[in-house]
Amino acid sequence: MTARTAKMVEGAESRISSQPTADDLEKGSSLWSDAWHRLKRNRLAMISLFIFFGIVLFCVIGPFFSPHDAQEQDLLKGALGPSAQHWFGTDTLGRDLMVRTMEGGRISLLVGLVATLVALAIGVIYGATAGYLGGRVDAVMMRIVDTLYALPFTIFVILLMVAFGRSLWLIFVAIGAVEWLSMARIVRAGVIGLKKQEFVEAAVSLGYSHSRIIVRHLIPNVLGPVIVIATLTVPAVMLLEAFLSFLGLGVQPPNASWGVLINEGQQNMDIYPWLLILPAFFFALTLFTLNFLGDGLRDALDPKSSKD
Amino acid sequence: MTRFIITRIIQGLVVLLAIYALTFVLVALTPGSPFSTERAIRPEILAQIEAFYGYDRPPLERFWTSLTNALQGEFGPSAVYANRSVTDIIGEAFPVSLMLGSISLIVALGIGIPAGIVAAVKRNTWLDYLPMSASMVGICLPTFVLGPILVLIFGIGLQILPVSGWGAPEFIILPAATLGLFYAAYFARLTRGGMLEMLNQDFVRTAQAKGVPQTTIVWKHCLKGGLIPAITFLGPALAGIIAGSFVVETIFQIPGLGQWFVKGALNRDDFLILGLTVLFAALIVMMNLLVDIIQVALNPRLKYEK
Amino acid sequence: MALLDVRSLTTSFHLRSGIVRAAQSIDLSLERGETLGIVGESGSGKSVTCYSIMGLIPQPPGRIESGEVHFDGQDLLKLSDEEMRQIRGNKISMIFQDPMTSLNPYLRISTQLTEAIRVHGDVDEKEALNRAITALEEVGIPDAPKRVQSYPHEFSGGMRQRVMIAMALINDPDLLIADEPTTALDVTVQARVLDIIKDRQERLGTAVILVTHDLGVVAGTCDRVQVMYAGQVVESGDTDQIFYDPKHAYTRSLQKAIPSLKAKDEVLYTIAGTPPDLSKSVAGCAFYPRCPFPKVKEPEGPVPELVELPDGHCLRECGYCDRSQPIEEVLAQDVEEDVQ
Amino acid sequence: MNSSSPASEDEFLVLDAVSQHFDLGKHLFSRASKGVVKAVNDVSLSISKGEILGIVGESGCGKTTLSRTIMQLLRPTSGRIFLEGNELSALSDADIRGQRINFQMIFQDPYASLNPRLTVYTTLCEAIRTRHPGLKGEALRERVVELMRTVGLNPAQMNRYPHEFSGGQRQRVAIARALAPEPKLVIADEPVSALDVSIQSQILNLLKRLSAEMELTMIFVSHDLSVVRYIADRIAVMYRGQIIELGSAEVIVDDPRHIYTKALMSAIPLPDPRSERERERILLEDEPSSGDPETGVSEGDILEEVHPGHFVSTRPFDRQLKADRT
Repeated sequence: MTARTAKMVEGAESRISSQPTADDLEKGSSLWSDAWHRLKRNRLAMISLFIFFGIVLFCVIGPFFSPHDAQEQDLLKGALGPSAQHWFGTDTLGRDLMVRTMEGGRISLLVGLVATLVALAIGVIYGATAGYLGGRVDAVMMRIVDTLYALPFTIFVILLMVAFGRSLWLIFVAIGAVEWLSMARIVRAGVIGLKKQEFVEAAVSLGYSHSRIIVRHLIPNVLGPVIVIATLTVPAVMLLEAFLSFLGLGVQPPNASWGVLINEGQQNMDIYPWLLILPAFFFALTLFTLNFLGDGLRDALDPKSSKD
Repeated sequence: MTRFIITRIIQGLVVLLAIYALTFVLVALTPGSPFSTERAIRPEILAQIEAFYGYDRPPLERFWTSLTNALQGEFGPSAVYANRSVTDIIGEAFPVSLMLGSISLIVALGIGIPAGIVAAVKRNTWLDYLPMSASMVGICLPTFVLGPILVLIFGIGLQILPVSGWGAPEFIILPAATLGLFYAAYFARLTRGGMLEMLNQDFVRTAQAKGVPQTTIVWKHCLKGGLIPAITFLGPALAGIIAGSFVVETIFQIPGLGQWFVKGALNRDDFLILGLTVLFAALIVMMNLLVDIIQVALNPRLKYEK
Repeated sequence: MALLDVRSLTTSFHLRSGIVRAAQSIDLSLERGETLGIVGESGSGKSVTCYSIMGLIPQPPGRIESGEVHFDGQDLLKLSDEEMRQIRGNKISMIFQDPMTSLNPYLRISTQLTEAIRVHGDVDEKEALNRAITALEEVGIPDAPKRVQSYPHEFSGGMRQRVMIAMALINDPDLLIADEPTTALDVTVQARVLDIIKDRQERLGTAVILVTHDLGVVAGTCDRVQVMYAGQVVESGDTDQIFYDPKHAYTRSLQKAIPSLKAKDEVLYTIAGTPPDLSKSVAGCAFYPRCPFPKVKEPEGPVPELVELPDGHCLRECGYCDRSQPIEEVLAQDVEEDVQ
Repeated sequence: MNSSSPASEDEFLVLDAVSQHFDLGKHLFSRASKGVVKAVNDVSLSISKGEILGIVGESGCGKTTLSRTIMQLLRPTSGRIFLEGNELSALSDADIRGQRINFQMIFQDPYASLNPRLTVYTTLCEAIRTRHPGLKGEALRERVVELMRTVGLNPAQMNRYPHEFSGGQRQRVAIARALAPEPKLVIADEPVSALDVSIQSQILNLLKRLSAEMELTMIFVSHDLSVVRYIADRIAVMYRGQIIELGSAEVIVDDPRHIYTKALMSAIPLPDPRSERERERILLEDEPSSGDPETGVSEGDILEEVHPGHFVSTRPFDRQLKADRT
């Protein structure tokens, strides 16, 4: 529904659920439950949600059920195609590709999750501070973000990895430190929008404390966009990690992430194409589901902003 | 307007200086020196080499020398590739990367923006669903996945395009497609969003009420505003294409700056890293400046304020 | 023959949450040079009616289900998109509620005005510009030759609405549809803008449909009035009939429920409840649940037809309530009564 | 000439030369000030207990800024505000917070003034507890039910969320929330202008009844003189940050003295075709459009009392009568 149609039928729309029905205590439906209902109706997003959980289970629990070990090498079985014994085949060192894909997925997903949390923490605190304080502090803080936005960040992550060694922890922090920018912008915009809302002014007029206003009136209302951007940050983070790993600057052997597997696969793809295709498929599928889920969440949590 | 441009140029120079300093610090913080990693060298020879490259001086002095040299376009010798100066390497590899980068950007804009416009105008028809589904796939296929897949299909499978190398025009097709298509997907989504926002504005209804034909509404009334999100993304897109070139040049064995940067990073080639980082940063800063100017030129309201 | 003759026009919006019947079986007619006021609250279908006439209903989700719109001998609903486009802005023009968003912020006023001329006639740029300047002068914009080169954000709200009027009237249309043209403006500015519309109308002989929620605006500007409620016309007649001899329960209640400067008595009556949900079908009478008159029987069956009385006063006459008492006696004076 | 200030110290609410100025900041290079907007300029007023004061004016006249200043949502740039002799403008932010239960506000937009994530019950409980922190359980619930009944809401709907109500009902919730701390002063900022005409009268009558029953003092801010005239005992007309005329509602409507009030009055459309046809309109020249924000009505002597209780500004007025047609 376009904004204009919304305007035309506005009276009717807003009244749809407004008729008093029963005298006994009615149960209200919160915005969260409404959003959940909307999300459930979005078939694409729900399918993505199921596939994503499937991939997570596959990677997290999968290795326990596999007869093979990710490190177990057998050069004699080097680079065999998919078979009954090795469903995904083996790599050039004879390692079972399915277990390696699972364990690579663990690391990729872990990086995605942890680095997003790092970005979330920095972004929310920074953005909320700028938005809540406003004025000159806000202007300076956002100018900094604008300047940082214009920087070649990937290059800095590479330099950081070079300078401080290639540990998993550094990957979390380095990527998190890059991805917080859009988060901060969105949180700030949300907080500023909310601050102008009359219900926040009403809360001030009622003499509520700062902490009460923040916890009860600001945070729950800015949570929607934060959930959406966090969902969309996970694939962005995974992309960056895979990029680093592909260049040999990310996760180091014997650990592997999907990026490492794709790199290994690409080196021998003319002879052993499954080594590239299978990890790449899981990686792309994960990004796919997360992006669709993020879009679905945006439509569900903020129906007005949906683009169509 | 001129004042605005001058302010932005000064800001850009400050940013570049900061980047130079930051890169210098990061490189200097890296444990050891570029020469300690190789085979065992006798300490006195190592000291000689380090003295040759100026590594025996205090850091601040080194920074000053390197900065003044850099301002004269001299980034020092490559520490790993003996007898090659960083400036030589840039002079040789930059045209290659520039060619690859600009063709990729043209691919990205040339496919992304028209696709986004069509999708927005033909909203909720197959002309919307098809490009948008394609762009969703594109966003999930980063360069290091798309590149090998394209090679697999066109290079190894169909054997119609070369797998790697550089020189003739056919060599550029796969790398440029790899780099460009990913950003074409982004531009398509941004353009669609921007155009839809414009098409939903009240002034479009006014134009319709005046009897303005739909094509004029799209081109004359909506395009300027609708392109703003895509134009804003030009800066990040250039940064992304530079980063992507690291991957693409590695996959396709292209002798561009990206490959040199990766080699430099893996081998701790300090001067090379420093020189290339500053070059990349300068390109991005210039692109951002251009974006700012285009934005002000497109939006009369901003023009009025500046 | 009437300039505009709309017969049983029905427009609905097919949304995920249901079908919203925004305008139901609308009849209206308008002579050349006449001013018709359409009054109603938000969601009463008054804007949807105008957009349907203009062919500006976004489809989907909107759909014109049935009806005829005869304008100057043609049924507009049967025209092709291209034929309709040639009528819009040329024979029928429209101005909108919010002057701040109705002009394109990216284009100069001159571009937007000359465009209106040039899409409908083979006029060269220079002559179009001269006509644009004249049009601005006619709506009282000072220093028009210079101001025509400005961008919309350099004008105040009232000035922008004047530009909109100039643009709408630039091709000397037969019909001007004004959708809440002064709602977003201050009262003093509103008075000026209404004066300008009236003045231009008198000189050009344009027929005007003025859509508003403000009975005061109607009283001062319109020859005839059509009252809408819940997507239907409930009553229509000439202005004096509607104001001094209202017949429908809604019109009568509404007049008692608006505060007036002149009303000396201190009583403001209220209409209980809220307008109905248009996505649910209504039996009998849409106003029945809120009607203050004693209810005689349960409403059922289709909504009664609009009946024309001998003096031209039209009314949707229903027999579900007893309207013999004066309105003052039946209307609620206090709020509590509408709770249960 | 009986010139006196309309403010007297012992009244319920007293504004003494209250101003609210906004600094537009400085230019980047020249460091010259971009100017000061005098949104409220030197306003003195007093309101007695139980009275309803209407404030009317067109957009940008400062009426909303004035109400937010009285509410201490904006602290005045200069001037003093007393509530029952207590100088609010002198209190620290923390002390103000303790005082807020005594003065409450009803906002314009019922769609924005309620937290969409809280049920009516939670919203009202929070507000009730500001006055009675210890109240809980059944007693608290009873108070919520009572409040909802008072404003004409069905208590069975207390667990609903704001978006499940219509605009008029939401405004009732907002009124209930403002009444929950048992305030002495309520400021209603355009409380009916976002509502449909048939709903407006419901809310107007509710406010009028509540103020009578609870002996509330109310400031009713609106751009609509007809609405203000219906509800207010006295009316203050604001123009460019200042009060230009003040008097009882009847006097302002029937015998306006200031040229701006007259023009405003004559521009209001009457729902009466015959008198509309006959009335004469007083037209003012357009406001200088791209005016310097600093030019307000020039400073000068304040209000002159033309009749007992009827004050008119003596400051020179910067807009001319429009010469042409009436």
